[in-house]
This record gives sequence, structure tokens and C-alpha cells, in this order.
Amino acid sequence: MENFEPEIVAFCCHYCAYTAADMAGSKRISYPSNVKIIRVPCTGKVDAIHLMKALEKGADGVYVAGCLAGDCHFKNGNVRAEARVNRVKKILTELGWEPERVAMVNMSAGMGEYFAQTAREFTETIRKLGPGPGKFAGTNDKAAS
Amino acid sequence: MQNNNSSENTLSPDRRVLVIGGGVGGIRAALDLAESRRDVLLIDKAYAIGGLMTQLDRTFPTNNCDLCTVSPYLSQGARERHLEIKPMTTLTRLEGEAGAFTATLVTEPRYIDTDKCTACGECAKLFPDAVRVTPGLDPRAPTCMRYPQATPFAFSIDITKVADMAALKKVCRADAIRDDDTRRESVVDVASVVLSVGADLFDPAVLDNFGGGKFDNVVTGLEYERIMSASGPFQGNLVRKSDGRRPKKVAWIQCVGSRGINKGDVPYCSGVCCMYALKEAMVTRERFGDDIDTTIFFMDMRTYGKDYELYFNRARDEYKIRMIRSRPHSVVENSATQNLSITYALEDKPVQETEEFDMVVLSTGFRVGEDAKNLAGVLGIDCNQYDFAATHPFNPVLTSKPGVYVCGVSESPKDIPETMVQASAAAAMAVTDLPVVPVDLQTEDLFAPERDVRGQDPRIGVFVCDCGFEIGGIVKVDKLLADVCANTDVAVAKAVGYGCSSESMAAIETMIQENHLNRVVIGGCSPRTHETKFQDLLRRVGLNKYLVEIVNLRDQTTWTHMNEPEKAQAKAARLLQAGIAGVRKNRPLIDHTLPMSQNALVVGGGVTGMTSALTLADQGIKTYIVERAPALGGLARSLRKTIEGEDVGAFVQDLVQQVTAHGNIQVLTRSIIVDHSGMPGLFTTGIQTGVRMNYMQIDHGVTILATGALAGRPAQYGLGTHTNIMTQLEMDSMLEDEADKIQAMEQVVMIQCVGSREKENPNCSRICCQAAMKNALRIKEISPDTQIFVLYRDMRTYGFQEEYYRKARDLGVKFIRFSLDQRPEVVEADGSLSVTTHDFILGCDIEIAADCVVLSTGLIADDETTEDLALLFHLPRTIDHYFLEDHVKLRPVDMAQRGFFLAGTAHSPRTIRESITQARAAAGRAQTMLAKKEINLGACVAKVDDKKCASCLICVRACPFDVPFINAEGVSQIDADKCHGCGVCAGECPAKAIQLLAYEDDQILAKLDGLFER
Amino acid sequence: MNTESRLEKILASGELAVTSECGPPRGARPEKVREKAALLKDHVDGINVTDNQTAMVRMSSFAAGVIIKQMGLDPIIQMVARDRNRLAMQSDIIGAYAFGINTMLCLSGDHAKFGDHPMAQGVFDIDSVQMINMVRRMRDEEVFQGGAKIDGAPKMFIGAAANPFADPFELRVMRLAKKVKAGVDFIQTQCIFNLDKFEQWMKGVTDRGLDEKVHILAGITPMKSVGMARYMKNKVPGMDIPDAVIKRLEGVSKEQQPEEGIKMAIESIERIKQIKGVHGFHIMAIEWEEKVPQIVEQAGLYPRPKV
Amino acid sequence: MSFQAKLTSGEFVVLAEMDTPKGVDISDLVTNVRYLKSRVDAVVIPDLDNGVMHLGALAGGSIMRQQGMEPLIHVCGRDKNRMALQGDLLAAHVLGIHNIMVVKAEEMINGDHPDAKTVDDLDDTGILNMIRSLTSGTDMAGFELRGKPVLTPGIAIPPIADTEQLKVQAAAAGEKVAAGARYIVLQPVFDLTFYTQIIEAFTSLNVPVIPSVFLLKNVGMARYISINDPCSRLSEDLIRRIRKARDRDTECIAIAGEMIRALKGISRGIKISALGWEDRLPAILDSAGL
Amino acid sequence: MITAEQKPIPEIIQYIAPYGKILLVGCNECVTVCAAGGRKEVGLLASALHLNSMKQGKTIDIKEITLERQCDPEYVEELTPYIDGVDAVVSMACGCGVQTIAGRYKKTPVFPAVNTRFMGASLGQGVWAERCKGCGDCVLGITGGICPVARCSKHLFNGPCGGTSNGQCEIDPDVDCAWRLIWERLKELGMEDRYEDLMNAKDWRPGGAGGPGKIIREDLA
Repeated sequence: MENFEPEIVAFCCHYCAYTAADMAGSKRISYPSNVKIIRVPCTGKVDAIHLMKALEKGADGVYVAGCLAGDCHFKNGNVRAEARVNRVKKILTELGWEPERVAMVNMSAGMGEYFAQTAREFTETIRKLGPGPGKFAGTNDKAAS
Repeated sequence: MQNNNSSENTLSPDRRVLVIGGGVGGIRAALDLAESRRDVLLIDKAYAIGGLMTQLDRTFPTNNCDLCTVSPYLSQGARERHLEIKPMTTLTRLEGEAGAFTATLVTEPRYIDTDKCTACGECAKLFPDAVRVTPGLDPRAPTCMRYPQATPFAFSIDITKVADMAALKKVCRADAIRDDDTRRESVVDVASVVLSVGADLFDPAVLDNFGGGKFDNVVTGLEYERIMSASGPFQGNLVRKSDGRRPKKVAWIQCVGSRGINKGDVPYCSGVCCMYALKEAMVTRERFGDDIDTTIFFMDMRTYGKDYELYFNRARDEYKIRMIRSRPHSVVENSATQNLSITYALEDKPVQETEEFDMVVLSTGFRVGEDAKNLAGVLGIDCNQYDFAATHPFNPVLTSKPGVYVCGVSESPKDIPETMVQASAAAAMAVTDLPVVPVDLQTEDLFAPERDVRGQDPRIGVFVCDCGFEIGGIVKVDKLLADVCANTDVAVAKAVGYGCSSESMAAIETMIQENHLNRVVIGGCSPRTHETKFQDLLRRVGLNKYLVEIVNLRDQTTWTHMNEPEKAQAKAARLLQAGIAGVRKNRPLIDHTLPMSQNALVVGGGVTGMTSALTLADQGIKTYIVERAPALGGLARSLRKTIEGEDVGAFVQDLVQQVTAHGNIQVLTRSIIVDHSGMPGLFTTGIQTGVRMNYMQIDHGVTILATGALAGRPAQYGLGTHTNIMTQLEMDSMLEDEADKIQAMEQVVMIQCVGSREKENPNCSRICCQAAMKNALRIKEISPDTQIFVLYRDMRTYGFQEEYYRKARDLGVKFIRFSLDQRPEVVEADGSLSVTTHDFILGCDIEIAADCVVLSTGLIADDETTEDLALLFHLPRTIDHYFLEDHVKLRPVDMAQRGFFLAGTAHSPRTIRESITQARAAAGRAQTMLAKKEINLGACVAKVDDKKCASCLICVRACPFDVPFINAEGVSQIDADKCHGCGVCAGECPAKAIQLLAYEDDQILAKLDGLFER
Repeated sequence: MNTESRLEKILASGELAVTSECGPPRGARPEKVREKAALLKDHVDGINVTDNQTAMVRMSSFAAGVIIKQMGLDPIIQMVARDRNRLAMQSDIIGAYAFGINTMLCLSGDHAKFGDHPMAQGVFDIDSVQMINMVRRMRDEEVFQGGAKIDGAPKMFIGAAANPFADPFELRVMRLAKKVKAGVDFIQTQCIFNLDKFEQWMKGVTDRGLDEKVHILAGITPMKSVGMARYMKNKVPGMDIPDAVIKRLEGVSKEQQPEEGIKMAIESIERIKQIKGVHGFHIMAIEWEEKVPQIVEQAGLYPRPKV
Repeated sequence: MSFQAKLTSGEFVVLAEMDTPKGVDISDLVTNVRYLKSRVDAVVIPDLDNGVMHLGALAGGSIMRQQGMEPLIHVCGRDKNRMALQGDLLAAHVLGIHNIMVVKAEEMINGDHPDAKTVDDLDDTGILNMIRSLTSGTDMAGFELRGKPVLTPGIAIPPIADTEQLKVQAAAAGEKVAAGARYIVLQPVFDLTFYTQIIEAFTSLNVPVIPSVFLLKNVGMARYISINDPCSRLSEDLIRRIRKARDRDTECIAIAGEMIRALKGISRGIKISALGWEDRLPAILDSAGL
Repeated sequence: MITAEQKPIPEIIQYIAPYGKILLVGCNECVTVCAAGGRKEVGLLASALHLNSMKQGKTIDIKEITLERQCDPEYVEELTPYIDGVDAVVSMACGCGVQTIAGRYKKTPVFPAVNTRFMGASLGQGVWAERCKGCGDCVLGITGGICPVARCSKHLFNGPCGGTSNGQCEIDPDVDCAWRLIWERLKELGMEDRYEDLMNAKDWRPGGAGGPGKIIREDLA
């Protein structure tokens, strides 16, 4: 597909990644507009279902961005989030979808530049992978939601 | 000078604090007092508060737009119940004594009834006769508002510019114009006064060599800010005044009017100009093009604040700003091009250079104005030789008159963070003249009763800010609004200008009410900064505060995609749709509260810790000081004299006595903090105390970190290898105890920046230049014939310290500059010392025999301790291991973790005087928190659906805080009081029986739906 | 004398008994059985026929036993609890006995996980102790395990294995006691390399007087190479190979290692002969049967007595 | 087997120290001790330790008894005269407390009641003599007791910095052993090199020697001890080890555990002090393989 | 508790390939507790099946429902309103649940989505271990509370085999030797002498060797 613009959802924790995203903004560091952020109090809140549903509803890639290892505001939410991301990767593999469509990244609140870099890299990864599940849904009719 | 012992005054419960000056300092002081539930009257001679900061474009070191960071404070100020603001008002008389003053105030006519004015702007539109309010540039109408988020939110009329009053009155539909308005005098009882009128900026027109006020393209720093500002005369476009073209070559000249001896100059350093010049140069290149050549002419680069050196390095290395160490001789205008030629001499070149620039910015500093001088007279306070308020040597916010406190530039030149700190300190001192227990203990602000929206179909209002150009300049707000109207349940979709301005807030309130909206989406800046503000708005109109969604159109959309407006537009539309989809699912929620512990923990028993503790204890707060050493006093115990000549030992001893004797202070020496739990307002901290490490726990609501720093002792220049190579601290002692040794010295060499401003410790230690001057002057006093050489990189005797630098030069102290690639070398031969260094002026290496080498070693962070405590308390640190405050400018003593405050050298290197101010400030900020009496835990807690719960224990095991348990009914129970709201349990629950309120699954899924709706 | 077993007779005579082992082929190749058995012919009193050793499918021990028996030699058929339930066991036992096989060894069997059918269900209907008890009752009480009378009871000389080296060590003697209680006649031990520990175990055995009730044949395995020693140490469960054994093998060249291994085996036998309660040796030369005669001879156990 | 029986039989004994609360809420004490059941031989209850006012040791020991644990209480002469001491010891017996550790108390000036009067009617040896007298059936005034208490005293040795002090303390301890001390508890150990000498010196007195192990809690505490207690010989390496650890809490427990393991070979028992973190005692025991 | 693990998704996909409307049924009992077939797993599987059908460019209609207990007919009755509208049922319960549904709704195919594993106890978050074989004749009373049937790889009744090394089972160094545990426990209890009692060959009938088990409580039935 030419000119494929991936749709990407990033679940960001309030304390680190979301702040880093704001920081990227205040430093005017650009990253692909493909990335849309959903704020959660902690990545430990992000359920595997949320990742799956995002793909189902039309995202070509989803990632979870939490605090650095050992720095989680709530002790270990980021570790749990990572385990769930891995579970979803496994499910995707079983389904024949690319596990790279989901990812876990970690950053501190001050890492605006890194947020942007991650967003760029992830967007590129997904761009290479091509359209995700949601794009196929429309080929016959609308998917059940 | 007054000595501050609060209790003896005749305190009257209904008295309040008068804050004079509505700049950031005055606002901070007033807000601190109001948050501590003390009544405050804030007066300002201007028709809207805000002061200098509201005129700045962006502020260092974050390079954020100032208006948006400060405006929430201003409008918050407008709504605090304890705070009354009187603009256009001055103090004309002050009688009585501390605790019982009578103040006479005069309010100038505004000719507009602020209660009636809706700030519609019709009057301003129709009478745009230009007047110049800000020097040189700002075109203003006779009716004007200073900036879009002004407080109070109303216009004012300059009566002298009005030709036809009747016509003017006619355009006002609100009938707010009052031509009969007159000067009014009022008398109020006040307990104390905080002076925060700041200072004027120097007008360079009085100088004849730089062309200030003479040439169109020579502007002051402030004028340059206005030119760049979105709300400025060129709508944020950087252009030359002469021809409206963008300059390609801009030069800054530092110290214009400061550090001088010429006519019109003042001798002191204005302290802020180096940073603002760097900022302006950086913003210029960042916003208006990398191809603009930026050059700064300076004498010493004074980036002495916390992390300022890093900022300077960034300016030089990343932004490629040219730095020329020279004070230019003159600026000459080319009459054809209006370009400007600067003539200057370089240190190492005998001939003068001349270079042409498109624009020249004069970095002008502070000057006390006539109004301020008069006010000092009215207040009856002493001033120093430069007409700044004279203050107590160990407490810079105390004036000579009891009950009158000073902060900000009124005290001495300083930047915004320092002003903020001093303002909080002044507020904390002003409280001491009030009764200890505030009379008014009413707990919460009153809001309208909440409307029950359950069962109602959503009626959503979508309001989008343009935030000046920040949003509206990138995306088409109209188009966004048209898009959202496709949602049938969106009842209103409106653009609201600066959404956080009082005007817009009022408009939104009206629209919510008129349209019976039950849900609101705000498109604007980050919810991190503005959610609370809009939540309060909802409460005012009787809606539950959780019925609003903030969509981050600015920080995460227009700012990041400013070069791709179409993509930004598309993303903004998607995000708004997600917000709308999300808000449909929002439910009214109730916040949970707990009573707050009224105890305070102060970590560190140095001067800072003791001062904080005393300030709190005087207010009836039980305070624990935890100090690891066997005795109180900290690093100050090894210090003998301040640069002003004060006896530090006596001061510390007095402080220790006061602390030890205080009934509200429990001192725990030989004590180490080992564990910590709880939440802001209800902490429990475990301590090992005493020689045998006895364990105990204390409960406290707030924590002040005053753990200090360590005296640096890097193994450089032979320190530790020779008795005559010593630190400034050791020299300080020698001067007191072994003056005879000094007299025997013929030559003394001082080396600056030892272990500071280097790769391992990149920041400036701030205190060493003044320490060197202090000791140099004392050596000269004891032994005038001793030759002193100071080898330096930049002399950073900021503010009034400049005076000591000048004195040292006058006394013949020799200053030789060195650079890092050519550092001095200390050589020992046969027991005698000499120092070799490169002399830039002579262009060769020189050798100086030295009886004594004194190293200015500065301070280094106590990495081990701050790391330990940071892990324990979950606090952030800077890369050089100091604690990191929440916001370097606006919250300089608050930590990001609520309930933690920071003061003294644990924050960054600073003098005793500065530490004391910060100590008072931290104590003041802590009081504002304790004043709340209860903790709001928010509504974001996990909730179990008993019917779905399978009692599987997964939540019990997964919770990082051990909150869930299986109750007597056999199902999981999560107490809202204990839940931290992370949602881990909700994410793991296999029965989907747990939902995290405010982040429920259907809300998240709805947002996803919104993002992908086609 | 309970049975016709040659092994029982030798042991009863007070001589040191010698047994060895013959792994049946993995295929229908009776000649392989004969070849291996022929190698051992004159040097041992009984030839163990393993039962799907290491959980790999091989010719059944019953069938291989019959072949050996037909050669006029004395097979000791092994039977593991892993592959048969009590019905199959008993029918095989009476079947074997019908062919003249009179000596057997009751084992738990290696777990199927190690073999070539890891997916197989392990039967483990009864365990080795229960098997001993079953066979003893078949012989002495002439009843099947279920209680029915046997018409023509199999008179089996019953053996079992013991591993003096597995954990928990303190249970090892007790476990032997349990087998004795169940009715075992002789014991072949796990390969012995840690002689100190073996002596310790034997002391426990003799202290309880178990040596009076059961004949213990010490297990001897010659090391073919240092590689084999390392493999056995690390990979074979329940094996106890002291570092000194490996060191000693490392000390000689690769070519000399087989010889050194045999030397060590002989030394072990010499030392074990001195231990009270040991009534013989069980020499397991894994896939190295041709060396058994040499070991038997050099250890002074040749010629075998006639009974 | 009781603590005393184990001590006499030569088995390795494990003591855990538990502070009584400053106040009357004993819930933590009771909860924490439950996790120690069958894992330690006796629980040591200090009495007004460190000069800090706490719930008294007699009550603390009695609570241990109620919880099915064997108590061992401190006795010192700082706060009580011989009247009170004798009365308390008789009470101890009646409450089922038979293990006594005679300690030299921390000076009052370092505690939380620096203004209190120091009694010091009897010194350590005096107390030991008194105990011997009581157990033999007479009080110090020579009156015969109605029923003899059973009390086994031990002593705690103050921290020792060098061989000089070691000699002095060992000699002093010798006297106390002669006066009836039946076991010796030593200072906390952070470094085995010199400590081994200390153990050896006291072992020569022919009574069981029990070293103490402290739970370090963080770098700050380790640093404090290294600076302020030269007897500790707490090394820079140890501090660095805590600092470098990924999980400092676990590392501190591991350090205590390792120390206990190391001491197992060279001493007759161990006293573990978690200094207020008694909830971590089980983890320390786990780590020590006890 | 009965433990189960989700089947490989491709297997589930294969079962339902011919069908367009699926009723996906979870169970709020054991399989919820062992995180194999509760409401959350139902949601995840539904989502996975959607993602799969998207790949095929098809539409699949999945109705998700989680019953309190799938092994009781009364709860299973709750599926009646939906059953006619679906082509197939996928059950995330243990085999008992699958069979209860299959027994109640004869015309609709029922497919299992989990593999029922064993009766186990939870060792901690996310870890379950087999503890009972349901042999119908409990010997725990004489083995110190540790089951040789469930926890010895060879179901040995009379002590450890020769494969124990370092106290662990020969099949896997991570598996405790059950007999080592039994022995330690017996020692703790001072019941060492119990060990030498011969345990006779087991009667396997109550545990299933006697045909499908059934319990009838006459006072209740």
C-alpha cells in the first residue's frame, strides 16, 4: 500500500510518559502525528484487552509507555504492563499478525526527546509492517465492535 | 534591624496582610497567605496585576511561554476567598506597629466598573488612539487591557486620552463606563505588610554611546521580548522596527547601565541579564531561524543559578550563539540601512574591531524607581545605598521596620525563581504577626450543589482554546468545531480564545448553564496543568467535576506538529472525537478525604532545617528535626564570617538555642531515616536514632528536605598535599584564628571554579566568587601589603556582591582569567609553591610565587544521602545529584511529590542568607498544605463489583500497596481511603470485577472508538 | 532353598556372586542377544536382561530372557512398574517361569520423559516394593495379587535395585529395609564410584542386620572415558561421581582412559570385597560387554564356581 | 528444646531481638512474633534500651510467653535499685521468664529522657551476684525466699575496637562468668576479620558465645555506623555493595543472612536485631538458611 | 481447584472456522481463578477471534457471556435466549462445563477453548501446581500431608526411587521429590516410623479405574 499512514495508539502513564510527551511539546520536538495518546494513571492499568481492542478498532500499532524500570510511581505497574504486552505479542503471533505491532517502552518524565524518538521509531516499524487488522475489517463490511 | 519574635504583638484576629505589588512575587505571597487561610489584600498601582513577568515572551530555563504558566495563578488568585485585589491602588500612609497597622490607601479612578465590564472589547476597538505604554513599542488604546488573561478581567480608561466621553460611554453595552469615577481613599487595618513592588528597568536613553532610545533598531531586552511575544505589537513576528524586516544579525550588549562607573550607571550587577540575553538569543534561533546570527557581548557570563551553567553551555554549543568577551565601546547607526556598527576590543588583541549588525539588544538591568523610593518613605523602612530595602543580614525578607517584609526585586535584583522563594518566605514571616491559629477554619470553598445528571442523555459542550497562536495559529479551530458538530449529542461547540482566561471561563460557565450541558470537553493544553482549573469551573456551575475531559491540543498536537498543520488538524480532530466519546461515559464521582497530620518533619538540622522548623513551630506545628550528626548546625558550623562581616558562629549558636528550647520542636540528632510510607498529609517515617540506633516512627503531614550539600574537596591543584594549599573555608578559619600567619604572606593566589563548571560537576557553585572576595578583602585588611592574585573564569559576584569585587580591584587584588584548556598549574619545589597560568592580555604564561594557594572549591551535592532519600521518598534528583524541585520557576521549593518541600543547599549551592530565605519559603509552602486540614484522595480508586468477584485473590496479590482483601462476605474489598489509584488490580482481575473509577474500561474503549470513528 | 535359581545357589554357598547385564536390541534381532550373552557366558552367574532401559523401546526382557535361557545360560529378567499394570506383570511372570526363567528383578523404571516415547503414559499401577511383595506372594502363598489361587506358582528368586547415593541419604537404608520386608532376596546396587558413601550405607545396612536377610551385589561400572564420567555425573539422576574419579581419568591420555577405567573398576571391587555384607558384584559395562570377562578375571572372581 | 537446653547441648541457638512499643499498642509485636514461631529459640526483649522509654521488658517477656515463645529479657542497673531489681526478677520467674541478660545500659544522656536520674545501685557483677543469691534462695539482705526462682543469666559485652580493649573486656567477662554468667552475647558484626579474634577470646572463657547481627536498612544507616561506631569495622565495600544493589532492601537482608551463615561455623549461636523492622526477621532467617 | 490453560488460538480458530455467529461462554469459578476462562479471558479471546476474522476479511459475530458456573444446569440455562441465534458455542470452562452445555443444547456444536489440566493449588500470583489426582482413596493421612500419587512422577507409594538428586525429582530439577518432602515432614512430625509401613498395592477403582465416577448422596438426592 503506497502512502500508508499508520494509526498508532500510545497508552501513556500520567507520571512519566505522558509528562514526557508534554515535555516534547514544550520543547517543540516533532514526532509523527500518527501517534495518539490515551492517558492512564499507571501503565499497570492497561489491560491486554485494551491493546487488542485498539488493534481491532483500527489501530495499526499500539504501544504502552511507562516509567523507567524501578521508577514506577506505583512500584511495579510498568513491569505488569510489560508482561501484558508480551502476552498480546504471543496472541498476535498465534494469529499470524506481527508481534511488533505492540510494544512496551519506558521513559522518565524528563525524556521528551526520547518520547519523540520512540514515537518516530515505532511509527516507522508499523509503516514497514503495513496496515493492521482494522484495515482489513472494512474490506467486506464493518466489524462488530 | 528587627528581630523576629512573633508572639508579643497585640494580635487582632480580623486583621489581614497587605501585599503591595501585584507582580509574580506579590501574587505568590498573596496566594500563599490565602492558601494558608489568612486574609490578604493585594494592591497594585497598575490596572491589572501581573507585573513584569506578564510582559516576557518566554522565560528561562525552560523557554516556556510565560503567560500560560503564570495565568492559572493569576485567575486562581482572583477566586480565592481570602484574597482581595485592589488594582490602581497605592499606599499613602502606614501607622501603628506590627500586628496592628492602619494603612491608608488611595485608589485611582478606572472609569470602568469592574463588576459590570464584560471585557467585550468594543470600547477598545472603537478608540484605538495609539499611546505608548511599554517604552518604545506597545501601541495601546485609551481603554486597554494588558494581556488576554488579565486580572481583574476588565478594561480601564486613560482619561487623558479620551476626547469624547459620551461617545465612549455609548459603545459600552454593559454600561460599565463611569465618567464620574474619582480618586478614593480608604483606611484598612492590617497586621503586616509585604512589599513587592519590584524595580524599574533601566532606560538606556540616558547613555550616549549605545543609541538606546535613539536608533530604531537598538532595543532593550524587554522591548525585544515584546517584539517576539505573540501578544506583542507584531503578533509574535520578529522584525526590525525601522523597516519591518526580519533581522539576520542580532547582537546583545550586556551590563548596560549595570556594573558601571559612568554617568547613569549603577555599580551593582542586575543578576538576571545574562540569563535573559541567552534565552532571547536561543529563542531567536529556535523560533525565527537557524540562520540568524546571534552574538552576545559580555564581561563575565553570570549563569550562577541552578543548572544555569548547563543552559549557557547549551546556548554556546548547541545553539551556536557567538560569545564575545568584551564591553563594546559604542554603537553607530548606518543612516542608509539603519544597520548598526559595534566597536569593541578583544582581550588578546591590541586593535579594536568593528562589526555591523541588523539589530542590537541592550541588556538593561534593574533600577529603583521614584515611586518605590517614596513608598519606602511611607512605610518608614531603611534603604541601602542603591535605594533597595535594607534587610536583616541573616533574613533578607525582614526590613528595618517590624511587621514590614520585603521580597523580590524590591530587596535586591533577582530572577523569577528567587523572587518566588522570597515571596513565600515573606508570606511565612508576615503570618507571624497574625494570631497563631487562624480564626476561619471553614474547610472547603463553597460551590453550588451538584446537579444530578444520572439518566440524562449527554448534552456535550465542546470548547476549544486557540491559546493565542499556540493552537489557533496551527490548526483551524472553526473546522475542528464544525467537525465535532456531527455528533448529535454535542449541543454547543465554541471557540473560546484563551480558554484559561477569566473571560473565557466566564463565557464557558454561561454556555453550560444556558444550554443545560451535562458534559464538557475542553480542547486546549495539557490536562496535567489545566484539568483542576476546568474541574473547578464545572463545580461552580453545579456539575460534578469528573464530567469534563481535557483534550491536549497544544502540548501534544500543535506544538509537536507545528510544521505539519494539516496533520495537526487531523490529529486534533481525532483527539477531540476521542474526548467526546470518552466524556459520554464519564460518571459523577465523589472525592475521598482523610484528616491530615499536622506534624512536620524536617530532614537536616543545619541553618536551613532549623530555620524551617522554627518557622513552622511558631505557627503551632509540631516539628521534628532529624539530623544525622551529633549536634545541630550543619556546614555553617565550619563557617566564621559572611561577606557582610557577620559572625556566623554566634548566629548558629543562637539558632540552636531557639530550636532546642522550642516547645513544638523535637530534635533527633544522630538519626537516620530508614523507611517511609503513607501519603501526602499522612506520612509515617521510620528513624534510627541515638548512638545505639534505636528505631522509632513519626507521623507527619509534610516533609521539608534540608539535607544540605558537602564542601567540595577535589584532589586538584595539589589540595591535601601541602599545608599551604587550602580551601576558602580553611582560609576563612585561618583569618579568624591565625591572623599572624596571614601577615607573613607576601603573595596569595586564589584559584576559582575548582571542581565546579567542569565535566564531572558541570554547574557553578555560586558561592565561591563571593567567598574569594570576602577572604581577599579580609587578607587586605589584616595585611594590606600582601599581593593577592585571583585566577578566575568568570567573576560571578551577582547583585550587590559586585561591590566587594570592585573594592577588591580598588585595593589592588589582581584578577587573571584562565580557561579550561589552559588551566593554572600549582608547582611545588623545595617546599615552596608557585602557580603558572596563561595571561590572555599579555599573551604568555606567567609564574606567580605563592605563600599560599587558596582554592575556591564550592559545594557538591551529597550524592549518597540524596540518593538514599530519593529512593526512600520517591523523589527526583538532578543529574548532579541535588534534589529536583517541581517547577524551577513557579514552584522552586515544592517537590513533585506532594507534601515534600526543599530548601537550602540540598536544592543547589547558595549562601546562608539565601538558604534562610528558602527555609522560610519551604516552611511557608508547607503551611499552605497543612492549612487544608484534610487530604483529598481524589476519586480515582478501584471499585469491586461483588457480583462478579470470584474471590480469586489475584488483586490481593497484585496490589503494590497490599490494599485489597477478601472480606467477611467472601469477596474482594478495596478501601477507597487506602487505594492509590494505579489500577493494577483492574488490569489483572480475571473476572473483570474491578474497575478503576475515572478510568473505567468502557471509558477507555470509548476513547478508542472515538479515535477510530470514521 | 526357595527356587531353582543358579544365583540363589551361588549366594547360598557363601561365594561372591557375579552378575552382569545385557541390553536387548532395538529390533527383532535375536542374534544380537546371543552375541552379547555369549561374551558373558563363563564369567557370570546371571545375566540381567533390561526392560526397556532408559525408557527406550527394546526387545522385551521376557523374550530376550527366553533366548538366553535357550542358550543354557541364566537370565535375570528385569521388570519395571512403568510399562505394565499388575495384570500384565503377573502374566509375564508366569509366562517367563514357564520358559524356565527363575530369577527376576523388580524395578520402578526410569521415567518415560527420558526415553524415546516421552508422551507415553507411565502406568505405575504398583510400585517396585509392591511388585516384590506381589511376586513373593505368588511364589510363597501361590496367589495372584488379586487373591485368586495360582495353579502352578512361579518360583522366582526376587531381586531389586538399591541406590545408596540418592537423596535423602538417611532414607536409603530404610528403603532397603522396606524391600526386605516386602520379600526381596537379593539387591543389585547402583554403580558405585563414591566408595566412602557406599561404605557408610553398608554400615547402616549391617547395623540393622539387613545383610542377614538379603544378598547385596555391589554395582560396578567401568568408565570408558572422562567424557562418560562427566556425562554420568551431570546427566544421570541419582549418580554420585566424586571429582577425584574425573580428575584421575583426566590425568591420563584419551587412549589410556578405557584402560584406566577398567583399572579403577577392579580396584573398587577389591576394596568392596572387604566390606561386610557384600555378597557379590553386578558388573554393568554399558555397551562394553566385551570387557566384563577381563574385569571378572582381573578381580580374582574367575573361574565361577559350579553349583 | 528450650534455649538453655540447646545452649548446654551445644546446638546452634538463634535469638531474635524485638523492641517493645513506645506505648501500649502491642499489635505489631504480637503479629511479628507469630512469624518467628519455631524458627528462633528465644526472643530477646531489651529493657528501656538505648535510654529510650518503652514498654517494660517484664511485660514484653510475658507477652512472648503468651505467644508461645521463649523470652529472654535484659536487666540493667541504670534505672532500678536492688529492691526493684530483685522484685522484678522474682516476678520474671513467676511470669515464666527464666533467661536474663545482664547488660550495661546506654547512658541516659543519649536517650529520650536525658534529664532522668541514673540509679546505678548495682553494677553488672553486682547484679550477677544478686541473681546467684536469689536462685540459691536468699535475697541480698540474707532473708530466705519462699520458693527459689530459676534464672539463667548471660551477659552482653560492650563493643570492642581493638586488641587492647579485647583484653580488658575478656578479663572483665571472665569475672562475670565467675559471678555466674552462663553465656556471652557480643556486639554486632559487620566484618569477620577482627571479629573472629573477639569470638575466640571469649570462647576461651568456656561459656557459649553468641555474636549479634544487625539488619542494616539503607546506605545512610550503614554510613552512620561506619563513621560513628569505629568498633563496627563496617567497610566501604559493604556500603558500596548496598548502593550498587538493584534492590537495596533485599541486599541488606542478604548481607545479614550471609553474616549469619558465616558465623554458624565459628560460634554457638546468633542474636539477630532487626531494629524495629521485626517483620523482616523471617526473611533474614530464610536468607541465613535457618 | 480445577486448573486449565487456554488452547492454542489456531486450534480454536479451526473449530469455529465454518461458523459466523459464536457464543463465547466463560465461567466465573475455577477457570476465572486460574485466569484461563473468566470474563477477562473471554474478552481477550473474542478480540483475538475478531482480529483473526479481519485477516480473512470476514465478519464474525461473537456474543460474550460469563456464567457463574458452567457445570450446573441451572446456570447453563441462562444461555437459552441466545442459543438459537448462534451457530456454535465456544466454552472456556473446564471439561465439565463444556459437557454440561453440550448436554443441554443438543443442536448446537460446543467447542472447548481451554485444556483442563489438573486439580491444583495456587503457589502465588500466576503459579499453580498439581496437588491432587482425585484417586478416590486419600493417603495424605499417612504421608505427612504430601500426596505421593499427585506429586511423585512415578506414583510411588513406598519411598523415593533411585533417581532423586539433590532432593529433586529425576524428571526435572525444578520438581521437588515428593518422597523427600514426605520424609522431611514425617521427621518434623516425629512420625519417622510411619515410613517403614508397607503400603499395599492401591485400589484404583474409586479414582476412575472402576468406570466413570458418580457420587450419590442419598440424603440429598
